[in-house]
Order: sequence, then C-alpha cells, then structure tokens
Amino acid sequence: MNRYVIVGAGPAGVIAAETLRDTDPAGDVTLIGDEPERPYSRMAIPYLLIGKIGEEGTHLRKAQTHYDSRGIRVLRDRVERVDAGARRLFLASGGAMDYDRLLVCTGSRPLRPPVPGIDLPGVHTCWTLDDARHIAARAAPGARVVLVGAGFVGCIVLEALALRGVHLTVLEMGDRMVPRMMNPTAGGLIKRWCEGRGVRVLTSTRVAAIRAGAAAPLQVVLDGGEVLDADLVVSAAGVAPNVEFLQGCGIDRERGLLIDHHLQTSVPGIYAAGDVAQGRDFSTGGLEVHAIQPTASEHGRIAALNMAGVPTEYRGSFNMNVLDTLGLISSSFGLWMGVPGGESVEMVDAERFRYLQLQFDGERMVGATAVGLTQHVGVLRGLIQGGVRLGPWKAQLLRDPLRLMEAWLARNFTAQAA
Amino acid sequence: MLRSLHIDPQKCTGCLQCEMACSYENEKVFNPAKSRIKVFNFHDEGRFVPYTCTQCAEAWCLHACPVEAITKNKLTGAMEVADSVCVGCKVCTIACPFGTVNYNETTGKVIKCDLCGGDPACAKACPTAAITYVDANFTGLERMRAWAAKTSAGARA
Amino acid sequence: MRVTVKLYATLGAWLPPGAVRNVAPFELPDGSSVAEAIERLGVPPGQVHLVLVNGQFVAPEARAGRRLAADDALALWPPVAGG
Amino acid sequence: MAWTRKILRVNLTQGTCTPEALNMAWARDYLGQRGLASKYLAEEIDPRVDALSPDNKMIMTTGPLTGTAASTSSRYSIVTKSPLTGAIACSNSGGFFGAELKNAGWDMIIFEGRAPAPVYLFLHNDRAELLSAEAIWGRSVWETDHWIHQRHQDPQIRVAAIGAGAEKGVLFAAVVNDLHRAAGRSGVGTVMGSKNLKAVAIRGELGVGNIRDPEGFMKAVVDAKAVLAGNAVTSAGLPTYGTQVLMNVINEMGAMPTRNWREIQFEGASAISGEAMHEPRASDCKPNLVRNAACFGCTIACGRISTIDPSHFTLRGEGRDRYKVASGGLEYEAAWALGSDTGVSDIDALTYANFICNEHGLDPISFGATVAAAMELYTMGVLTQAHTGGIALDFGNAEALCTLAELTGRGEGFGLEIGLGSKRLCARYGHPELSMTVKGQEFPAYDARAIKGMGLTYATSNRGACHLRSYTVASEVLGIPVKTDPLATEGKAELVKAFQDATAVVDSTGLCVFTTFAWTLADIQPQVAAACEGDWSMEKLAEVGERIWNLERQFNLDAGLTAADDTLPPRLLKEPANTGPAKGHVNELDQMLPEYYRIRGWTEDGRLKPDLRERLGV
Repeated sequence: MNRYVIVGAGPAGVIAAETLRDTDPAGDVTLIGDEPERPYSRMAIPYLLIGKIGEEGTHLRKAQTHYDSRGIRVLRDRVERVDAGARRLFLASGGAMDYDRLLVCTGSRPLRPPVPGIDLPGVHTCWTLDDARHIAARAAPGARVVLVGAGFVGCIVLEALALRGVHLTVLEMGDRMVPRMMNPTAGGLIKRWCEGRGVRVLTSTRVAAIRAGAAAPLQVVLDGGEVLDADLVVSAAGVAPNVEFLQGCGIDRERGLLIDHHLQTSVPGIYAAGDVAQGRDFSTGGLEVHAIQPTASEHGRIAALNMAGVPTEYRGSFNMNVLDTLGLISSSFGLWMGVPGGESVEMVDAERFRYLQLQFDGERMVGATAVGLTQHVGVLRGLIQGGVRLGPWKAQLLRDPLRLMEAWLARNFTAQAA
Repeated sequence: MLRSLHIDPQKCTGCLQCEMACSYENEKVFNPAKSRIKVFNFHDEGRFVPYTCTQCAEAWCLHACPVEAITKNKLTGAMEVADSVCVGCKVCTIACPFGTVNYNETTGKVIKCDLCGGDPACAKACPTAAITYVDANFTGLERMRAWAAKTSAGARA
Repeated sequence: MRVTVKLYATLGAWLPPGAVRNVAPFELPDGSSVAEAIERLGVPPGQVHLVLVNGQFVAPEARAGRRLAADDALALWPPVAGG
Repeated sequence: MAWTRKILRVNLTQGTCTPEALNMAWARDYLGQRGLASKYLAEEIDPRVDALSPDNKMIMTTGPLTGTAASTSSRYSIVTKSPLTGAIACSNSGGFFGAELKNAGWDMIIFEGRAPAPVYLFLHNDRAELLSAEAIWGRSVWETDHWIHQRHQDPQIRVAAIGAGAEKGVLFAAVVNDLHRAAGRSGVGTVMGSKNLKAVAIRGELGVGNIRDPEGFMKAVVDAKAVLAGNAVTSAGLPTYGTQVLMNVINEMGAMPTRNWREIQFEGASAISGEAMHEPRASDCKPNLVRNAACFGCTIACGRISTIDPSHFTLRGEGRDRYKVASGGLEYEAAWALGSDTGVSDIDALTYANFICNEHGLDPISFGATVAAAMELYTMGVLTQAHTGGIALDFGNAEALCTLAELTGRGEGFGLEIGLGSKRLCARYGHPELSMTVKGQEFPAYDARAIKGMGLTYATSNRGACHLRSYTVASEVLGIPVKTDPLATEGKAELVKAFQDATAVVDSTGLCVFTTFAWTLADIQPQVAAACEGDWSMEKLAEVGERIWNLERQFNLDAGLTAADDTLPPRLLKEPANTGPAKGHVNELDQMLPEYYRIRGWTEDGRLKPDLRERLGV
C-alpha cells in the first residue's frame, strides 16, 4: 500500500488528494494543513470581506464529511522538516510520518516590504481567513485605508475594500496598475475607472515609512513627502514560496521548487504543485511560477496521477488572470506582452472602458489582454493554448479583433462538425 | 442513457429562437444577450453556427472553481453552477477554452448551459432540428470531446 | 397525344426525362384528364395544390373531369405562396 | 404589457434625446408599430407638411410582440410622410434591428427636425447619443455599417442606414438594416436623409420581459409555431424557394407585368425564378442560392442568401470583392421589377442589381419599375443617349440596368433622374400615362388586368401602389384562405377590405405578414392577448384594423389627396392584356371602387362618414 502525504491544504492539495483516492483506491492519503479552518480558497476571501459569502462559503469542499467519506485523512499540523533520504517528515506537534510519495503544495505567503513601521498594529496583509477577520474589523464604512500594492492580489483586495465603503488610497511602485498583467493602456484604463469611483490611485509611488499618528492611528509617509492618515494599512506587495521546511532536502529551486514534466522535484518521490512550484510554462517552454487557481488545480491533478503510478506528462501551465476592479472586468492570457517579431492588434474604446489586444506569432495567437469584455473571453485560452492555426482568420482578427468566437468556430468547431 | 446537445450548423437559419428559449427558461426574459447558447453569424459565407457548452469531459470550469460552485449532474452529465455557492470570481470564464462560461453582471454570478436539467429549451425551440438532444454516443459529441482532449493542458496518460 | 407538363418547386422531383427548367413534353392517351395526367406523372395527388391548364385554374374537384387536349400546358405546384 | 412603454424622442435640430412614456390610451386603440406610430404621426405633424422639411417626423417603431419568442417577431416599421407619394408612409422591415431596438428597452424612436450636420444615433440600452456622421456622409449603407462596427467595436450592434442616393434626394430611397433587410417603400430613406440622419446603431441587452401572462404566452407561441411547421407553405415552400416561388406561378397564369406593363407574360421568367436560383451554374457548379436565412425569431426562414456567378461581368475589374461574398438574394418583387419589368433575364445581373439596391439603400421595386418606364421612353425615342449619358436603355439590357443601379444608388448622373421615380420621370418627358404608379408609387409584380382584386388593392392602398396592404393574390391565385376567381370583380371590394384591415393588425403586432399564409387572426390573437394588457379579443382586433386603415385614410385626405387619387394608370384600365387567360381583359376598377367606398362607410367621394369617424374615434 502506497503512503501519500500532501503538505498544504489549498486547491492543489485537495484536488491531489481526491485524484489519488480515485486513482489508487488502496493508497493511504494524508492531507496536512497548518491553518485551523477546513481547507478553503484564498480566492474567495475578497467575497467574504464584502459579505457576499460567509466563511463556509470559502471552503473548497462544502460537505462536512467530504474528506472522511473518501478516506482522506486531514491533519491540522505544520511540517517542520523533511528527511528526503528516509522519506520521513516531522510535524510541529511532535510526531513523524513516513511517506512513499510526498506532494508539496504549501503555496506562498505575503512578503512584508522592508518599510519602517510595517509591523505596527493596524498594518495587515490580506492572505488568510484570519487576516480577513482583522481587516473586516478595521475597514468600517468611512475608515481611511491605504492599500500598498496594486498588483493582482492588491486589486482583488481593492475591490473588496472599496465595496465596504472606506476612503481608499492605493499605492503602486510600478508606473501603472496591475503591471504584470496589463500593458500601459489597459492599466491606465483600470486606473481611470477606479479613480472615477472615488479611489485615489498613486502609481510610481513608494512608501517611505509607516508610523503611529496623532490625528489617525497610522500615517503613511510617501517617497515624495506626502503623508496619508490611515485607520488601516493593507500590504499586498508580493509573495514568497513556503519552502523553509524543505531545507536540507536538496530540492533545486529558483523562485519556486523546480519541477519536471511529471511535476516531480529534483528529489525522487517529492512532487510539487501550485504556487510553490516553478513548472513548465505552456507559452514560453521555460519554468515559471503561475500563482493562479487553474494552474493549482491542474498541477494537483497531474502530480497525483504521476504519484499514483499513472505517468502523465504535463504540457505546461497557461498564464492567465481575470480581475474585477469595481465592476470593470479585465483578463490577460499567455504572452500578452507579445513576442519578438510577432504581430499585434489593439482595439481601444476608452470612452466605454473597453479594450482588447491580441498578440500573434505567425498564424497563431500567443497572448491577449481584454478590459471591459466578459462574454466568451475563455476562447482566448482556447485559441492560444490550442495553438489554433488561424489561416485567413488572422487577417480577419487583425481587422476586427472581437470576432474571436467566429475565428475559433471557423478554425475548429465547424471543421470538426461538418 | 446519457444524452447531449447535438448541433448541426448546416441546418441553422440564424433565427435565434434558441437564444430566446434559453434566456426565457433561465432568466425569465427574452434576451439573446443573456442566452447560454449563441448563434454566430458568418455573414459573408451565409453560415450560422449555434454554439454552447459541450459538457466536456475535462470540465475546465469545474476544476477551476475555487469554491466547488460547479458540479457535475450525474443524471444529465451537465456541469451546473450553483448560484448560492458561486462567488463571481470569474476564473471559470477564462478557464473554459471554449468561451462558453460567461459572467452575468446583473447577478454577479456566472452562467453556463446546464441542459435545462435534462430537457433543453433550445432544442425544443429550434424549428429546423439544427439543435437536437440526442444519445451521447452519437458521433458529434465524441469528436468534440476528442478535440477538447487535444487541447488539454495535461495530456492523456 | 403530347402535352407540355410543368412541375414546379418540390414537384420538380417528378419531372419526366428531357425536362428543361421545370418544363417537359409528356405523352398521354388522348382525352386524358388532369387527374389521370397527375397519376401518370407519379406525383402524389396530396402534394398537388395548384393546377393550371394553359394558365387557367382547375379546382381540385374538377381535376377528374377536366380533359386535356394536345399541346395543352399542364402546370402543377405544391402549396406555395410568396410576395 | 409587452410594450416597453418607453419612447425615445430625438430632436435632431436641438441635438437632444429625451425619453418619454408611451401613450397607453393610444396603445389600447392602435396596438403598436404601424397603427400606433401612425397615430403619433397624425397627432404630431400637419399632414400638409413638405415631407422633406424639418417639420416632418420619422418614427421607427416596434410592435408589442417584436423581440419576443413569437415566430417572426423581428418586425419594425418606419412611419413618416412620404416624399414619393405625399401620403402616409409605413415601411416594414425584418432582420434583427427591430428586435435590438426593443431589447434596448424602447417601443419607438421619434425623430424630429433636421440635424445641422450629418449625425447618427447610437443607442446602447438607456444611453442615446447623436454622434457625427461627417466621415460617412456620402458613403453606402454597407460602408456605413462597416464603419460603425469598426468605430464601436461590437459585432453585436445592429445598424439601419441610408446610402448616398437618399442624401441626394432619390425619392425611393430605403432604410436598410442588417445589410440587406429594408424598410423599402415610399422613400422613408429619403426622409431620413433630409434630416441629416445617416444611421441608427443599436445594442440592446435589456431583453423583453414584461409579458402579461408568460405561461399563456409561451403556450400560444408554441401552438402558433406548430401551425407554421404544419403548413406546407410556411414549412417547405417558403424556406426552400423563398418568395421567388411565385415567379413561375404568376407568369404561367398570365399576370406577370412585363416591359413596363406592355405585356403580361415574360419569356425569361423561368430563368430568374426561385427554381433557377437552385440550379448549379456552369462556371463554378454552385447555385445562386447559398442558403435560406431567418430574420429574428422567424421559424419560416424565407430569406435568400445568394452569390453572383464569379465569371459574371459584374464581378470583373477592381474593387469588386464586396460583391463576391454571399449576401441578400432576390425576392420575388425585386426579381420582377429588376427583371421582368425591364425585360432582363440574367439572374446574376439581377442579383447584382439587388446587392446594389441593398448596398445603397434603394427600393428595388420602384427602382426597377422606373428603369422600365425609362426604357419605354427610350424605345419611343423620347429619351436618348444624350439624356442617359450614353447608356443604351433598351429593354433587356442587363448592363444598363446594373449601371443605372450604381448611378442611382450613388445619386449621380442620369441616376438622379431615375431617382425621381416613374411618375415624375414620365411627366418630365411628357408621357405621364406611361408611369405605372398609383399616388406616385410604383406597382409591385401582379398585373391588375389578370388579378382584378389587386387593381382595387393598388388604387385604394394608403401608401400608393402596393401589394402588402391587401394581398388578395393569396385568395385569387393561391387559394389562401379560399380560392376566388382572379378575373371576377364580384366580391373583391369585400375581400380587399377584409385583407386591408387584417393586414393592418398584423403590421401592428411586430409579426410578419408572411405568417398569414398559414395563420389567420385567430392564431395571432392568443399571442397578442397573452402578451398585452387589455382587451385583445378577435372583435377588438378587427376594430383596431379598421381604425388604423381609416386613420391612414384621414391623414391622406388631410394631406390633400382625394378620391381622384384612388385610380390606376390608363394602361390597366384601357389596354387589354395581350396573352394568357386574361387576354382581352382590362381592370374594371369602376365596378369595384364604389362598392368598396360603400362597405368602408365612406362617402361617394371617398371621405369618412361622421358616424364611422365617431365609431372608430378617428
């Protein structure tokens, strides 16, 4: 009987556990998470903050008996250390556990930027359910809130904070909002949209210091000298992988744990999945960390198949994101920044906050960004990840980029069905 | 016996009865903009192509959902969105490579074809049998699924 | 006798050999009625809606009684309408 | 309900777009679309106003069933005073534009005044904007459609637009929506041009939801769809052959006006018929017809999508790409006017001329008929190549037809004279008797010497010569609902009145009149009654139809038309048909018209009697 241990109870871990159970019914499956709640999704936290769901709404699996009934052992514990040679791990609670296959999907944690005052009371990251509870307590309607970081995570938090009715100022070091997902035009549109809804957005702005204030509990000092009063500061300034417990295992890593085509790390028997893993990128062929839900779930599934002895090659994760900033919905796919020698087309409707840009390499689409478009956007993934040869439809899309579905259908579906 | 929607674009006249039936069944309004099935118009070729979710085996939407709002109906085989669970994060809308899961800004939830619980309104409304609800072994579905598998991020074993 | 038959729209499927643009010569025993001509053409009578002989309307109940003469033009349609 | 109960009033002079509530009292009396918009027009303008002055108004209007799941729920109408006839105009169109207007939340748009510079209306749900159309002024409908889609980057936008001919005063300019669906007759496009309004672009995402009894409505809709599906005409004939199935029927029975109505049968009819559209051609082995296509909600799908033979002369040369694709194909009336009436039997030339009429926004009936009149004048030597700019206007000259379509569409050269319409052209050259028109509008494709009821239909039609006001062909030729003798005059007055009133109701629902090849009002009534608040019994509908007809009549009388305008050209009254079953026949209008006035409750000079006015509230 194989003993499988999964460290990390996020989406990758839960899906891996379920896949292992389905694939190897006789195997012993243990899922270890260090947070007190039942496995939940961080993606859902913003919706918890705005009261759209309760805490149970964040749970990855709703049925109380979900794990028990499948024979998945869920441990609330922290793994302190792994002895890869002995295939044994040591728990914070004192015990040790042997495994045949280990899956690391411990995700990442928010970085605390090296800013004086970052540890003051009232300065929070927004990462865990516990963080959410603290933020909810301080972010009452009318409260002055400074959000540090307008990246993807920052923007998701932004939405939730603004909807709570706080006075919100957003600070971003980059020259635009969501700089790693949006080009200047798209980022600019999002900024203008947010400003139009009462959010103050300062780009190309750094925090010099945070200090306790007199008129307000906190004061945020900007690099230009301006001082902002705040009741709450939320920091969303990047993340780092949770890999310290693997010290000494000898796993190769860069920004995350490097994994091969079968999602195994450089140490046999140890696999990695989700935000902690730096795996094959479909678009570039290189190894990247894609900290997104779909990658986590695909990683989890495929890692589990391989662990259970069903060799399954991973074709690479696909970089994509969707973001809702106060009702303006944007998404990005693949190599949205384009490739050398590629062609592109751009549709800008600034008045109505609609934007679409497509990137091509030869007759294939390789990346895209969309703002203000919500219908059929998934087909961008299909076109890009499917490597669809566009033929005459490339010229059509260069003229009329919104005819994405028609391009898809013309080059796939009808050819199949006809 | 599992049944599935079968679409024959050759028979479609572009009347949009399917879109109205769908929006009426699901949203209680005649509104093609809220339909889960969509007829695409290739005007210059004189061709109309109805298109909706194939309930694909990969179920990209289901796996992408962070809160288990999308589940498979074992009777119909349809991936269904539970409105009470969906938080509106839209990840499924970008995860579905067929573009058939869409965000509904009015409700703040996503919508997709759920085969109307096993009695699809679009098929009933179609005047030319371009959309039929047939035995899933009928060839078309398998072809579509084969294609879906080809695009799979994780290749088959 | 030889008449001209004109079978239009979906009735074109029953045109005898030698038809050009829905029109064909057709041999009939002398004195055949419209109904007999329709039968000889093999067109299911239920599908014949509009009958014109030399452009003149022949009502369904008159088909059996209306005799054709040589060189008559017998034109048949299924139910059609337009505008 | 079913009505959105909202009207958009667009004052082009002021540049304002103002929502207002629909007058529900009028809606209860006139139902919607044709009836209701005619009521608005009659109440809001002086019938004697110059049709092309800013004081005329133009109403784009839907019916209560437009945009619903009812079959053929695509229809919208444009109601205005016609510059061609001086009478009230109501032109009805399908496609997708009307349903989009309803989906954007509006029952109708009333355009008033004249914009100081070319504009187009962009309507996205509640948001209405008048935007500059300077960049597309002078361009074709197809170019305008493309430009608007590029500008707004939304493939779902539906556009109705006019071409350059309308801007330059071609009197039979159409408003074309969805590239090849047209509010074609009576010069409604010319009115739009006179207002400096190039196009209306709509995106509607609100839907149509306010149905009085949704369950009852869906049941009525399903029942009515089943009737269409069970009827051979609406389930097989029309989808397969389109309206063009009539070409051989009407020619065989000798009612096919040919060469400006000098003859009554066309030797080339079979070559331009619906059957011919299915025949593979030599050059590429493909037929003219690509497929049939439906308007919004239509379970009949009679629309034609066609291509031109790639080897045809119209596709040779530079800049022809846009004609090499599939687009709206020939309808019967267009094939007749462009073909039989001009003596042209080249189906590709007709398809091309039809494309051009769609591209530039021309009514192909009035255009073809005016060319036919010009050809007769040319044959007589009255018109010469000095007049036509070197075009040899012989009957049957396909190249001349195509060239004139281009010139008229662009409003250039001799095309501007064709653009006057047959009545003014013939009068200008001293032969008013050769104009085949009533009230200045050209005839459609049924010779009134061979189908007598159509003579009365044409003479009394409130928008000038027209088949769509009382299509007695259905009865006199096709036996729908019962067969009547086309060569008899007895009973035709009653038949015409019945068709006129019933058609006025259908035109006011949002549904297509082609349904009536299978439906009667008894199939339509349950759909209206379930959708709309109020009493919509059969009796009420009959009364509404009669009220609409009389309102239109009163408008025309107030505009200065009289009983003297209820007549036919001398050719139909005095020159006997020369072949076919109708050989020797003229139209005996004088035998039918007095009886018609009598059963209408009108005076001998065709005016509404006081008790009728009181009963109908007109």
